[in-house]
Amino acid sequence: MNFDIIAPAALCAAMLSACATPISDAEAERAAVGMLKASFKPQGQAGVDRLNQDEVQALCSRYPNGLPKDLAEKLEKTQLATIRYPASGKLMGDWREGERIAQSGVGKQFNDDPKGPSGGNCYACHRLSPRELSFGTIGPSLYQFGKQRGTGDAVQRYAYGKIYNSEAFSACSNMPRFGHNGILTEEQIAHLVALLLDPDSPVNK
Amino acid sequence: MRIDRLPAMMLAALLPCFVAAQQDTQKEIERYRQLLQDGNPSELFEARGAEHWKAKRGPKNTSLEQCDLGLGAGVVKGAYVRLPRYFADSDKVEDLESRLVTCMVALQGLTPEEAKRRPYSGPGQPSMMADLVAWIASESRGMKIAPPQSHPKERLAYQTGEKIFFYRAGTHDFACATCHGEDNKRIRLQDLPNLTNAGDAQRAFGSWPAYRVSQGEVRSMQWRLYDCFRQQRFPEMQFTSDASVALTMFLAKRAEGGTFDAPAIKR
Amino acid sequence: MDSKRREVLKTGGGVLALAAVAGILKPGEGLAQEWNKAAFDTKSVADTVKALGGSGSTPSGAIEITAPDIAENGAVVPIAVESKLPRTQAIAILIEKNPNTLSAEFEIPAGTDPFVSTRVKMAETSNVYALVTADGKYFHAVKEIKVTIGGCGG
Amino acid sequence: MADPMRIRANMTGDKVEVKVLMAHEMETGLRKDAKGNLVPPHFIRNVTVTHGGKTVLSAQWGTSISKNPFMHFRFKGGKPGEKVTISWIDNKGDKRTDEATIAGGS
Repeated sequence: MNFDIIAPAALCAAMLSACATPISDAEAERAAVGMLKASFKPQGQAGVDRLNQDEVQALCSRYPNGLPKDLAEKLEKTQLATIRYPASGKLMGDWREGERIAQSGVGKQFNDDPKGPSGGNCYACHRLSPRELSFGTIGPSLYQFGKQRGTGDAVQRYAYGKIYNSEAFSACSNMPRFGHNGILTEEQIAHLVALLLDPDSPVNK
Repeated sequence: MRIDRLPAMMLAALLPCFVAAQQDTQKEIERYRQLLQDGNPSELFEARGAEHWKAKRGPKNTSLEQCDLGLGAGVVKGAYVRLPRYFADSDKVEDLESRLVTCMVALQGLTPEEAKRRPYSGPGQPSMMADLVAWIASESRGMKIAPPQSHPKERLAYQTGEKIFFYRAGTHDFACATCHGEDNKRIRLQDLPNLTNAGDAQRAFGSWPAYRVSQGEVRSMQWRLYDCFRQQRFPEMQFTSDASVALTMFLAKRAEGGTFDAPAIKR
Repeated sequence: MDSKRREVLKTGGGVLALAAVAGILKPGEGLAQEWNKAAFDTKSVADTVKALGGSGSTPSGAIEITAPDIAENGAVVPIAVESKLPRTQAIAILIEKNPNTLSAEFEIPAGTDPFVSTRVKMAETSNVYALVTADGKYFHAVKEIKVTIGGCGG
Repeated sequence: MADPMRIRANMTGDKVEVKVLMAHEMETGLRKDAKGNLVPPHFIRNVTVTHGGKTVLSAQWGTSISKNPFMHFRFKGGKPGEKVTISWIDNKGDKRTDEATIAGGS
């Protein structure tokens, strides 16, 4: 992806005469933000405030090829501190519920019912149960995730934490921060942990 | 008749050898796509679009036949692959849809709101805009994608479009690049073009507008961006907005040199 | 019944052509309007066969269904049926798990290939039957087509 | 009124290969609109193809034929320059007839 950033410059070299980049990178960033805010309108549950970036979003947008190591470590540390485990201490729910959540892609879109529960849409990016042929590959396969790792406390806490805030473990991950950003409830995340870890879950068959 | 279910059960039993199964799935999806190529209902939309172009409309009771899509008044052939571009009369970079709005206002006397009234079609509700886009795009079939970059505003559009492509926001932290920044990825069973890679960008940009069989409608690039942003959990992208045109410029430029082969037929 | 109906249609077609030449008819008028409501209301393969006039049907290797094993979208599933049975008179497409089983029936007059290709909607993964009437008897082939969930999920 | 069909009729060997696209919603009666109301069924029920006054294919369709239907078949006895006429009528009585000239073969 380095190529992308270089491309306009390479183009300039090739077209010496008429090709000065109109504005600097920082100016382009400001122009893009201004343009975005003028180009969208509130709809349903999605206000234009959704275009405001938090620290993670701003940093990850600025470094599309990956954060420098020091920034990445710092970001992971601050995000790790955001993870809230359930007061009940129960990290594993029902894998059947988890499967339903993993299949559902609704929630938080401007045309979605804001009162209805959101899905996790896990199958969009991950292989889970082998019964589902239609799975994506943006994320790694999670087939036999629990079979390989067991159901120990540490594994449960990792799985819960990763779903709650993926940025805590991998800066600028493509995976949404389901707990941190209020997409899924504590209970829903626990159901997904069960889908991943429960020996009876089809994921581990 | 029950015997016929056996192969399916055997397939299920074999699934743990999932590499083979996955390849079979991909192969069959590819076959599905091949079988659809025979007849593209986009033709029905294109035929309507060609009529709309010639139809007198608006307070000035004028057709769009004198609309300048960038290659001179009334030139449709090859116009799509040279858009977006800068237009002196509007002093803006415009894609096909925004240019059509400009022409409907200038030539036909419509208000911008009237011109943008139904940008996308729905069941039983055809869209004149979508039909026009389908037809005009079809008049560039087989040509090379070549958006101009000579005017400073065209280069600015590219530069800001690139920033928008990588802009992460919303409840899910998604940017365009989340799904379209790496090679050989897919969402569910749909291949995701890496739009930063020339080959993928050429194939992707070169296949829109497209007849979506899942919706039974021809969808334009504006619609493609609108619906991507919806699924990114962004607010609603306004039709022909500056951000949409800048992003289209970025994508068109990434696809430069590719052969335009649209309207295509897709899931 | 089949041959009688074809006779009617033949005559109808002839009349239509003549009338069109004479400029009497507006487009579409005079079109055969017989539609087998009972057959299209059926909810099972067995009932559809009965409603189409058969008492049952026999599996046949001489019927070929060309369709993908997996459909990327259920709204449009391409299906072609070719019969190598002598005196094929009709080809019907049945989708077992759709709300209504019968999707289409094509009458094949002599001189027309016993082949037809179209696109159907499938509500879910299902067996698809090609039911062929040949020499007054009923035969079928079957193929399972899986319908997948696609796209970004919303 | 319904939009025209797109018909291709080409000689392949001694047969005429016909491919047709029809503009039609093919509503099942099971779909809900934006307000949650069921949209009534609206679908093509009969299709008739004639050549030289003779019916070369007739079809009855239900609601599960895809939106903007496509159909492909072959018949013997046609020659380049002759006409193929296709008509459809739907459950509301809307109808459409179009014709195409048979093109020389491949």
